[in-house]
Amino acid sequence: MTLGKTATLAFLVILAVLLFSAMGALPETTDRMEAGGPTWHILRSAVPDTGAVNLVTAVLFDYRAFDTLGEATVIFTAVAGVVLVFAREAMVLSGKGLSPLAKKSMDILTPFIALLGFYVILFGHISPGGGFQGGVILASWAILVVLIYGIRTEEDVLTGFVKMFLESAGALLFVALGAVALIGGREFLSNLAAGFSPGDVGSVISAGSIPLLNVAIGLKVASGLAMMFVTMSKKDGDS
Amino acid sequence: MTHLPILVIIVPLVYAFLVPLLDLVSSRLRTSAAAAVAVTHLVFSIALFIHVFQNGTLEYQLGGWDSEVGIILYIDGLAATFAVMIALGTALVAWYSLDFVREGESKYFLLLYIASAGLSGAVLTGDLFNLYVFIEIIALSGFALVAFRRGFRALMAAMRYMIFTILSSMLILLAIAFVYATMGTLNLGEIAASMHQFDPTVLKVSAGMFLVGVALKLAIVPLHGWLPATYGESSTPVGALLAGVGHKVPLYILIRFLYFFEAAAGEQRLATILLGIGAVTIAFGHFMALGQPDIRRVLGFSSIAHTGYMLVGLGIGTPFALVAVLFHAMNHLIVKLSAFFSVGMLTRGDRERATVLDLQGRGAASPFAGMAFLVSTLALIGIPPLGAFASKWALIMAAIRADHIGFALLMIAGTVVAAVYYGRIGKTLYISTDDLKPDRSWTAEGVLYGSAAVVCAVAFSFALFPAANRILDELMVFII
Amino acid sequence: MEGLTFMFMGFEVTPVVVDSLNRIFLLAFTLGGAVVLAYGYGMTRDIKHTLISAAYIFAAFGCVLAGDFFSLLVFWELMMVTSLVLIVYDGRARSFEAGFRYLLLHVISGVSLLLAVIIQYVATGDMQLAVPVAGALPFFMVAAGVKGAMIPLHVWVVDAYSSSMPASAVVMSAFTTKVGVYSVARILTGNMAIAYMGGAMAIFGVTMALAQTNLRRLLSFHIVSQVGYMMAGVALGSAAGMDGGTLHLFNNVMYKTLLFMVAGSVWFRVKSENAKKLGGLARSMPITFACGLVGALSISGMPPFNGFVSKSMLDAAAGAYPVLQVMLFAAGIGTVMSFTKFIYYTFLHEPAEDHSVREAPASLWVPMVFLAAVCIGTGVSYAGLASLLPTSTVVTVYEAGKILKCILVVVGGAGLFFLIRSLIDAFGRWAAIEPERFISTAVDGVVALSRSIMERGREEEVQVMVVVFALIGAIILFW
Amino acid sequence: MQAAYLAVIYLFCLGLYCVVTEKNLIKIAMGFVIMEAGVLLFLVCLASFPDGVPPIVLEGVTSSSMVDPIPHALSLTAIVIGAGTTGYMLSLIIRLYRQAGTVRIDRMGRTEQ
Repeated sequence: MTLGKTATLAFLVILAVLLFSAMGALPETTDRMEAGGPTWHILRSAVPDTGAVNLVTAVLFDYRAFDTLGEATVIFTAVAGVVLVFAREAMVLSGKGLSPLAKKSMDILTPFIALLGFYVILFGHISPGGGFQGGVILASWAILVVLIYGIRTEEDVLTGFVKMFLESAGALLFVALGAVALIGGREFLSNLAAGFSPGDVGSVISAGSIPLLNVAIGLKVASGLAMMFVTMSKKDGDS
Repeated sequence: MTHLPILVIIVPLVYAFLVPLLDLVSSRLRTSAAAAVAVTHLVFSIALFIHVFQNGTLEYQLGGWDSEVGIILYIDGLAATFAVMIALGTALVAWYSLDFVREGESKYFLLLYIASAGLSGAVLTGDLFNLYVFIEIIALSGFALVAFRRGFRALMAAMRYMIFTILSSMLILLAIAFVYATMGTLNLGEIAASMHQFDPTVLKVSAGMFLVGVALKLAIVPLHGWLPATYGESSTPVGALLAGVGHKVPLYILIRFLYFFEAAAGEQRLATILLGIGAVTIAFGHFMALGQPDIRRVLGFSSIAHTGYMLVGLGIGTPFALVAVLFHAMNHLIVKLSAFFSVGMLTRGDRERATVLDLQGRGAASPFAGMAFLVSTLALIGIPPLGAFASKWALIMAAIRADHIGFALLMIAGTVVAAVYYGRIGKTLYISTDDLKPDRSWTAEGVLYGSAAVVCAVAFSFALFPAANRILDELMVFII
Repeated sequence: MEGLTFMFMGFEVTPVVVDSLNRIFLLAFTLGGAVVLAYGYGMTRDIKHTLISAAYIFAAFGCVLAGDFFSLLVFWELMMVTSLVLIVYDGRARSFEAGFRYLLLHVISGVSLLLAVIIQYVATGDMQLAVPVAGALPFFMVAAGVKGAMIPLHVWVVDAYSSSMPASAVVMSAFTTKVGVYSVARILTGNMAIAYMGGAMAIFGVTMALAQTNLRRLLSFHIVSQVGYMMAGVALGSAAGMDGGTLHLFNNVMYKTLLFMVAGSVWFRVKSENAKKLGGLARSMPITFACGLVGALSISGMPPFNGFVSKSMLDAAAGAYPVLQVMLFAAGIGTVMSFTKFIYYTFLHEPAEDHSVREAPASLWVPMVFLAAVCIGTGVSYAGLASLLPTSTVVTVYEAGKILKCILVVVGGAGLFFLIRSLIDAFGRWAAIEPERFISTAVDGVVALSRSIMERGREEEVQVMVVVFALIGAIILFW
Repeated sequence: MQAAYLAVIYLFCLGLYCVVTEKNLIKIAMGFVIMEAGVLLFLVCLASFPDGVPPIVLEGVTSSSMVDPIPHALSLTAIVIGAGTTGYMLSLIIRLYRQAGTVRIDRMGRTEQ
């Protein structure tokens, strides 16, 4: 153990003590929630405000939808960055994939994974789940396909237009849904106020634009994570 | 008119999202759209500035939710000023890049405009967590841009930049969590209004983490470790973007959160802290710039030193000092851009490394780029009639008015050291070497957009001098 | 003060003011400027060089015309930049080395003036050219000291004027130091420390000049010496001192420019400036020789040349300060000795090498002859010029005692030179150090130190570890 | 709740220690992920209280018994941001590894010279 490590450790102990004392001095969660502020408001009037039963989804896709747009941007940027870093590298041409047994199992699993993914995305506003979670499930499906069938499959599928669609479609859909409100003279990303139908609260078709935004984010997250994985499994073309 | 704030953010963002689509159509369309978007972004920012200037502070409620539940964009004088600076800087960088980017490098503009949207968003937002999201957008596009096109060393630099920046983001996120745990809200205005709710321990710990997070991004000594490699190894327009424009956002955050640090430390002690680290930063930045072999690294360390000037200005704390800091930030933005651009032209469109010795005699071979570089360095030293002279003047005046003669001396001593290292570079650039004939294969003048951007930046740095008085006066009314 | 006034940066700026003090400067600069531009173009045939020279002269005019501190500062910096371009114009490594040191010293001068002006402004609330407040005084002294070549800030004079191309040296010799004198006359007058500094400069300059063999180094040290005379005069603050100092400045611009032109013409034909290698040029370059002789006699204070008039006035002004008077007198003898050396080695001495050269071309000798005529004319009839001096005192200098004293000094000085020639040569070998090299060495040392720290600081883990320490540090700072 | 805070601090400091002292880039990336996990756990702790129920409006659930939905939303956003950043970082590491033949940053520095 070097001097630097020892010193770091000592300082981290001090930091831990400081953090702990600060955390001990925080107000109780219930006190904070009762004191008013956004939480108080959301817990009481989110359903009439947004039409979403799942309040986390209401916050993510309505009250704080702008954060969500930002984070779709982060995924978009990360994909672009990864593609850029691997720009000079070529696909592996010899990826043969796993055994036929695994491929067969995958064939059977595919509809179930996809179904689960789409369910989690589409029911995000009335039950636990949403665009992120469902998107990740769909991405895991894509990754499984690449692992089991070999990367060559993906290369066959990922032609120019599909690639572009996967990169941009989700984010563009999100912005477009937000911009609908601008046409009606409302603020960007307005939901019910911009004329989206609240529908029948608690059913699948409800909560205005929230399910659509969920789809956009699901598309973005699924394609983004899958793209990153595929791109990273490319191999150095030079050697 | 009412949607201006969101348009400033959304316009470059939508362009970035559209780049893959435009790429399928034609690269020419992509490039001309890039120019159009840069101009639109700038026009919207200026319109927003004028609107705020005439009608006062503006709030934009995203999704129609007011500041109590939703995210708002909050644009006061400070934010509008920074928004214009950022739009202007990114527009110049985009302009310079139009013929820097080659065929098939569409990702460059994509990342540049995401950075542009992130930078604008970070200064316009009125929500703490939204600010974090934009900081991450800036950071991620920055990593990708640093690694753009250049080789192994650039990847190393991007890696190092990444380690420091993610550390800073983590600290800021933890501090934000503390703020939310105390306040129950993320709206900046409401946080500022109810600072008394903070338990002193929580306040000090979270302010400490927040300050270190911002200091990492500002590259304040001793947290500057990422900066020289990042500026030195990245492509020229990327270096310009990071040094000139990217540098302004953490500065904005620091100014915006001064009240927060003041509540944590007390007015007197905060001034001492800022003055102390400012002085160390000035001295260290100028001293280290002396020994750098690479011009872009020299410019990077000079950025550190200029950050020190701004910190000292904030530490002095008078309204005039704050205005001087803002004015200096404007000048620094323009001058850094023109300096980086001209270095890019001296290295023949970024094809070569920019060590001083590699560029021996290059000033005479590319007279245009050489002149632009000399003017930029004169501005960095602070020679009239360049805008940076006026802002240096204002900063020193602020120091002397507040009886901080020591800091005034430090600033002018820094100027002398800057003259030494820029003088050494200028000497090497222009010293006549027999084997160097004027270069006709790639003359700086051959690059149309790049040189136009340099001319524009240099013209700005001249124009800021006669406008200095007006700007200082207006800012005084506008911001304070 | 009257002049063009407008508001800038929140205060009144008056860039153009003409009053009793600066009119003699303006006259000297106009005459000198016209002549050096003609000569410089004649020598280089390079319009770019002439334009930069013109910009430089414009900046010098700006400094002298400035009606407030801010304009003074702006033109001060502008003059620094333009003269720097003139120094490095030929692109040789040697010029760049000299230019770099020039930049360093003059940036110090510029920022000192900046700081001084701001302190003055904050203390008094306006930008009027006035006696500095106590806090600003040292910075004004440094600023004027660099421009005015006070010891030990004089190194740039010798360095820059002997290293740059001759045409640039001719252009610059007339202006930069004179602006330093002007700033002393305008704001630091009545300061005895500067007056004695002037006396010291006068002696030091001639002593060092005596040791030089390079013509332009010799002449450059004489600039230090002559500026010392002027400083002594204007810093005394009395009417006689002010008049004597400014008149000496006018005369000096004439004959010192003339002498630089002579050296430049010699270089133009022979391509050498080493006094030991020249010689015998009186025969082949008679006009240049005649002009050189006029210049030498003027600077030595021989009646009826113009140097005699101003030196006599300065001598009278220093009458109340015997130490200063003796200093100036001693410097006078040294001047004669070193110019005997200049004329003797260049024109009269048996040539060490064979120089079969022609007379300098007309574009060079016409300006020289013109200046020589001015030197004699203003020496014989100085009354008109004296009426332009700050206090317009017309003193009689053509008195038998004064004339005799000056002639004795000239003859005695010349005799003394031949008497102790071998001693001077020995001194020359000993004093051949070039102090400007120390500046370069010091700068290189600091740069090397910075570089070594940079190379040690490459370890990533140390840099990241700092974050943790800074974190604790920041929290503790807030506590 | 205090125990959960201890876990937060442990994760955060462990990650920070890892980032600061490790020279293996993969481990540095892991350090960041651990740090982030700490912060996310903190956010979730801030939302919850004893006997809180998920913030989904159903029959028979009062609003006062629901946990705070905002930190959940924040942590979801932070997770995705973290995923993007980590993904990019790993891709950089892969590139560096292919060029330098090592993932240790101190040895790469030597290749750089």
